[in-house]
Amino acid sequence: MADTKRGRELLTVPLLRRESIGEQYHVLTFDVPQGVAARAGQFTMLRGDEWGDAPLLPRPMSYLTAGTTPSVLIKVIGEGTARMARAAPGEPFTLLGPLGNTWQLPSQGRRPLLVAGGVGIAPLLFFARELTAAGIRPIAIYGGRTARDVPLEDELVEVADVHVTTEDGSRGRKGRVTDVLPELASDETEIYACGPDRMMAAVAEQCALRHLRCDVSLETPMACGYGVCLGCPVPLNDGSYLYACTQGPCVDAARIAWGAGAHAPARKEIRGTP
Amino acid sequence: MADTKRGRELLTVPLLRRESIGEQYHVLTFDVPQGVAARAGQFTMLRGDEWGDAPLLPRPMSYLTAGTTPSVLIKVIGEGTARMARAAPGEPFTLLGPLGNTWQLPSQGRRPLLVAGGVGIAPLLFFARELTAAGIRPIAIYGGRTARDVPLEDELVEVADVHVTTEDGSRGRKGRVTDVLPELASDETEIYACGPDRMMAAVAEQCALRHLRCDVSLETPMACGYGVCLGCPVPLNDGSYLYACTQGPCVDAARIAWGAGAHAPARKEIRGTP
Amino acid sequence: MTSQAVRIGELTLRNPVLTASGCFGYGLEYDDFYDVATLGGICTKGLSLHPRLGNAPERICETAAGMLNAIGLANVGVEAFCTEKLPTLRRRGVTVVANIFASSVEDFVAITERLEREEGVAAIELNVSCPNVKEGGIEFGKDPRMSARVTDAVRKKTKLPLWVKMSPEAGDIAGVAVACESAGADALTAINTIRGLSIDVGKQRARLANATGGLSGPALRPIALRIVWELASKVSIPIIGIGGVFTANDAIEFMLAGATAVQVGTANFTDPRAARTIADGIETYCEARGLSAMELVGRART
Amino acid sequence: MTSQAVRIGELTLRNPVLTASGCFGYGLEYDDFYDVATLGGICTKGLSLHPRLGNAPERICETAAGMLNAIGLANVGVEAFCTEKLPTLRRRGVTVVANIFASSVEDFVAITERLEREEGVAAIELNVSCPNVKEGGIEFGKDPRMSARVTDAVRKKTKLPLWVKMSPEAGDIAGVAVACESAGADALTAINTIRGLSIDVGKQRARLANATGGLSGPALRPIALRIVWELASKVSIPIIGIGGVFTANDAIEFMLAGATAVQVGTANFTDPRAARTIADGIETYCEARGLSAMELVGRART
Ligand SMILES: Cc1cc2nc3c(=O)[nH]c(=O)nc-3n(C[C@H](O)[C@H](O)[C@H](O)COP(=O)(O)OP(=O)(O)OC[C@H]3O[C@@H](n4cnc5c(N)ncnc54)[C@H](O)[C@@H]3O)c2cc1C
Ligand SMILES: Cc1cc2nc3c(=O)[nH]c(=O)nc-3n(C[C@H](O)[C@H](O)[C@H](O)COP(=O)(O)OP(=O)(O)OC[C@H]3O[C@@H](n4cnc5c(N)ncnc54)[C@H](O)[C@@H]3O)c2cc1C
Ligand SMILES: Cc1cc2nc3c(=O)[nH]c(=O)nc-3n(C[C@H](O)[C@H](O)[C@H](O)COP(=O)(O)O)c2cc1C
Ligand SMILES: Cc1cc2nc3c(=O)[nH]c(=O)nc-3n(C[C@H](O)[C@H](O)[C@H](O)COP(=O)(O)O)c2cc1C
Ligand code: FES
Ligand code: FES
Repeated sequence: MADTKRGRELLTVPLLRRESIGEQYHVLTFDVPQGVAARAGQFTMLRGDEWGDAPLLPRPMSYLTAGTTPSVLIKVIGEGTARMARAAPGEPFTLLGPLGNTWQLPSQGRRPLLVAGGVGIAPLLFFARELTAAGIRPIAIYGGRTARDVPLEDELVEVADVHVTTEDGSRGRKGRVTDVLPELASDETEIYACGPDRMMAAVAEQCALRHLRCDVSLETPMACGYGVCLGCPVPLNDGSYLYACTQGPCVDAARIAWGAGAHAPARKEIRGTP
Repeated sequence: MADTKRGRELLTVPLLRRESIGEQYHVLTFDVPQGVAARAGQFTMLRGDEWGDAPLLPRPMSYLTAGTTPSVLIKVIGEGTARMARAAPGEPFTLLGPLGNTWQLPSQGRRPLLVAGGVGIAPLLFFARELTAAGIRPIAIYGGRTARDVPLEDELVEVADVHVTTEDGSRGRKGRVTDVLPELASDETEIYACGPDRMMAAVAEQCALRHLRCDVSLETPMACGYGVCLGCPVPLNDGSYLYACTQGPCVDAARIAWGAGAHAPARKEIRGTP
Repeated sequence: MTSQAVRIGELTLRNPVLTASGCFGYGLEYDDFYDVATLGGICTKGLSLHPRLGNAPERICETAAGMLNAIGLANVGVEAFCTEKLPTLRRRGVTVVANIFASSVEDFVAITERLEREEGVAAIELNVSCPNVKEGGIEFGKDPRMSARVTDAVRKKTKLPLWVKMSPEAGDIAGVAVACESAGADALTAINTIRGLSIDVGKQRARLANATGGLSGPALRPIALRIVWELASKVSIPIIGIGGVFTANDAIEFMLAGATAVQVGTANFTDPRAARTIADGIETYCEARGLSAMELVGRART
Repeated sequence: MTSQAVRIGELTLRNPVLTASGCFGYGLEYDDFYDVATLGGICTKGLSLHPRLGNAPERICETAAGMLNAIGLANVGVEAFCTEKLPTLRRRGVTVVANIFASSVEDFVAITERLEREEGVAAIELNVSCPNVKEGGIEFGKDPRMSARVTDAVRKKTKLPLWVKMSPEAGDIAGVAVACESAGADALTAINTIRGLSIDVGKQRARLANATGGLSGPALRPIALRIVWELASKVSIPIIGIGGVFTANDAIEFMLAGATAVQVGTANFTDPRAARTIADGIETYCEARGLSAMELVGRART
């Protein structure tokens, strides 16, 4: 996938606004006069300048929009995202980016079919906007546990033909994205998925069976986000690893050893201080 | 000095308001419906609930006022006070207090002479208000480096006959509190001092020479503030220590071994983990 | 209602939460906060044969997610503890673990004999992180042989449960642990502080009068957890985890790693109620999973 | 304009700031941020005789003011480093310190011999925090004898400045340091990470696939400072301080404690420009006091 390492910048900028979507989801928009040349699929390492010594590491977040008011959609998980969810306009953040690769454009004549789970919508909504602008309106399956877990659905509808699923049926069709996928996936489509690992694995499996190309955007823990810590390996079928921050996060699902992921039985190599 | 250990409480309450007095000084007022029964000289261990793992320890702060809207006056020194200086109304803080002893009332017929340096004004302004309420209007010498370093002077003037000194002469008389003290100190006065260690030592020395009683409020690093860590020793003339958090912070200056204070040549006792 | 009681050898504790030595005074400062008798137990400030004044200030300073202390083992001495502190604790039904230290085997024994004469001491915890003056100041706790000798000597003098507190600075902690186990220790507490240093770049000198001091707090937790994890596979006696336990989840981490109980130290400084809150949190965690406290022990090891 | 140059034995560095091994890749990822040649130097990711894939995920997790890593020493191998990475670094005039590790003395020597054939290696840093497979897996760095043997063997094969990286887990770090000094080390770097553990209480298992991992970051700083402080009185060769250096003041603390230079590791993850910013900050501090960088060394000790 197009490697766009060039032009990474480290910017300390004020939070412009924070829009809450329920308690768990927030859109953070930053003020970057010179602009950020990010494209769909890429991410930023985001950290609050007022965090002090803890939380220590920046948090990887996909760009929801780029330009002079880049934004991210965050879901509250732990301490880092909790602080983002409390941030007030004017609070300084440092953004390192754009990092990682971008979604690869669909092959000639293939229609993109986006499959998003919860906060996985961020890089796919950005992608849908790029595609629509390029005259390719994608199909999208957007799933969550409840109606509360499908933020930005309205924005997605503007740029894609959307099918929503919720596990409790409180919104859209009752069920999972993988219940709808078979009806929409065809040889005329190429699949792009982002969401919980289990969802992406299931989508990848369905696509493999039907020999459909499927790209996924991976979430692995990251310390640096730009290729120096080697903390973000993704096990591949050939027994090697790719590094999600520089060789991803967008990866052809067929290359990934889905089982071997997080907590495969550790290969204990030389122990002691790595 | 009156020990008022009883009735210490651990309260988690929202910041009601923060008034900035220049960049360095801020008055933080909290909302405590049930009230805090603190008296002048006592302090609270104050910590922001949103601080996380760092800064770790609560910060000792003298009460400026008590009751249902207790307040403190903070001077920005490092990370902890910097966070207090950024705090927004509604932000939760935990206050442990009231801690420590109170100023001892002057002996019959003696007029209290308060000597404050910079942020040392807090426990003394509180005391001046108590005294005036009790019909004893104190004299006060209030010094700072510049006009910016004598916050709350106006409030002090309401409850004391105030003599201001600044080292650069930008406010009141040019010089130090100890330049004025000799003119005001007499056998009819009892001295109460709070400010930088060096100032208190100088005041204590002047008082000792004239055999005047002088109480000081000490600033020592504290971990617990309530007597269990033994981190706050004050070297006394008899070679022993008193613990500032429980046996202080208000102490008869004559008992203190001023030289031996912070960083007296360490008595290396059993080394290793203390 | 799952059981929160845990067994440390012969001794059964109400729940797995104790307070750590030096971070809880003598357990008498908490009337305003909660009933200390509801804890699994408390470890006293380290007791020596004779009272000690401790080091000159500064004795403490803060570091990243931690603090350094060089208190210098200030304490009232074992005699004053027995006559002035213990009676109250006994009356209140507090489970008291007497933490003791000395710089000679003889003194360890002498302190033990004094405690033996008292009712209401639930266990003795040996702080062996002190240099042995007789042997040129080599730290007892860094050397398996010397740790075993202290343990053995004290063991011979008391039937009380005997806990030995591990120094994380030993090169061969497992060796020390095994040596103490064979010498008759009923449990190991891990860990004591690791010595650190902090310098004031303005004043260009060490912040502490003693220069170095023991590091405690959350910063220490991962190291303490790793040591508990390693010791749990080396000894069969119970391990009590210490090091940066600030929340119930921190305590649960230690238990899942192999600790039968935990001690709460520095957290008492940021919140006098910490130990009580942590005990409640562990119970809630157990309730939600239908597990007893004992069933948490070592659960992450398999 | 006070001088920022520092001397590490024969080697003179532009300024006292290097980047730490494993936290800076091979120094080729920074074009977007600054000119790496302006640093005192860079330490490469640990190089082994043959390429290594490293451990399975998760390899990293965050802890209080720190992080754990069990990368498993993934690296391209010394051959690929010499042919694919070093030429670019050489062309750019970067001061390159090759950090190497092995599990046998023979391999340490073989890697050294390969590096000897190249131009543009300023020094070799021995990471002895690995078990010696030949001797039943006892860590080289924990044992004075074995550390000395590796140092001596490598010393005989190269005229390049030789740095030995101290393991904080050695029981007798001073002993290891002195042994390495007499075996011909030109400098000591202190410290490597201390192994820690973190457990996910939801999943009830260790966060890292390898269970334990090395603790780095601000949490480690006080311990690293204390070790530098202690070693400075034990050896006469220069010491390079490492451990939680995030700001210029952190670096200055190490120098005041006795370090002649510092290495910046984890800080590169929160800020790719960290090392550059720290170097500037030290200069500002020196300017304000009219001191050269060398004059900071050990200044807090007197
Ligand atoms: C390329 C990429 C893009 C991402 N895009 C988004 C996004 O657009 N919106 C969003 O809400 N989240 C996104 N995530 C996940 C997000 O990074 C984590 O939810 C976040 O780091 C959690 O931090 P925390 O402190 O709240 O949680 P904690 O659990 O307290 O974090 C502890 C440590 O684990 C790491 N961590 C925890 N969960 C994850 C995770 N799922 N992925 C990676 N690291 C994790 C944290 O970074 C931190 O270092 C993305 C992750 C990656 C790798
Ligand atoms: C009884 C008492 C009453 C006090 N009352 C006030 C007050 O009313 N207003 C006010 O502004 N300050 C007061 N102080 C001083 C105040 O506690 C410190 O300025 C504050 O702790 C600095 O914290 P920091 O994180 O900003 O500084 P840092 O230097 O980052 O703090 C690092 C560590 O050192 C400790 N420390 C640093 N300076 C002092 C100091 N002067 N005294 C005690 N501990 C210190 C901190 O508590 C912290 O643990 C009082 C201190 C004591 C002991
Ligand atoms: C101020 C202070 C004093 C201490 N005094 C003792 C002591 O007297 N005896 C002892 O065995 N441990 C002592 N310790 C170590 C603690 O008991 C505990 O092992 C260590 O602090 C780690 O736990 P924590 O991170 O929860 O504080 C002390 C710790 C602190 C912070
Ligand atoms: C992700 C990571 C990888 C590391 N890899 C190595 C290595 O290959 N060789 C080595 O000697 N040290 C390695 N280290 C240790 C660092 O060089 C340094 O000694 C340690 O992290 C402490 O410094 P810091 O707190 O500034 O990170 C690594 C550290 C980290 C965080
Ligand atoms: S996150 Fe550091 S290499 Fe990928
Ligand atoms: S601050 Fe803990 S005893 Fe005084």
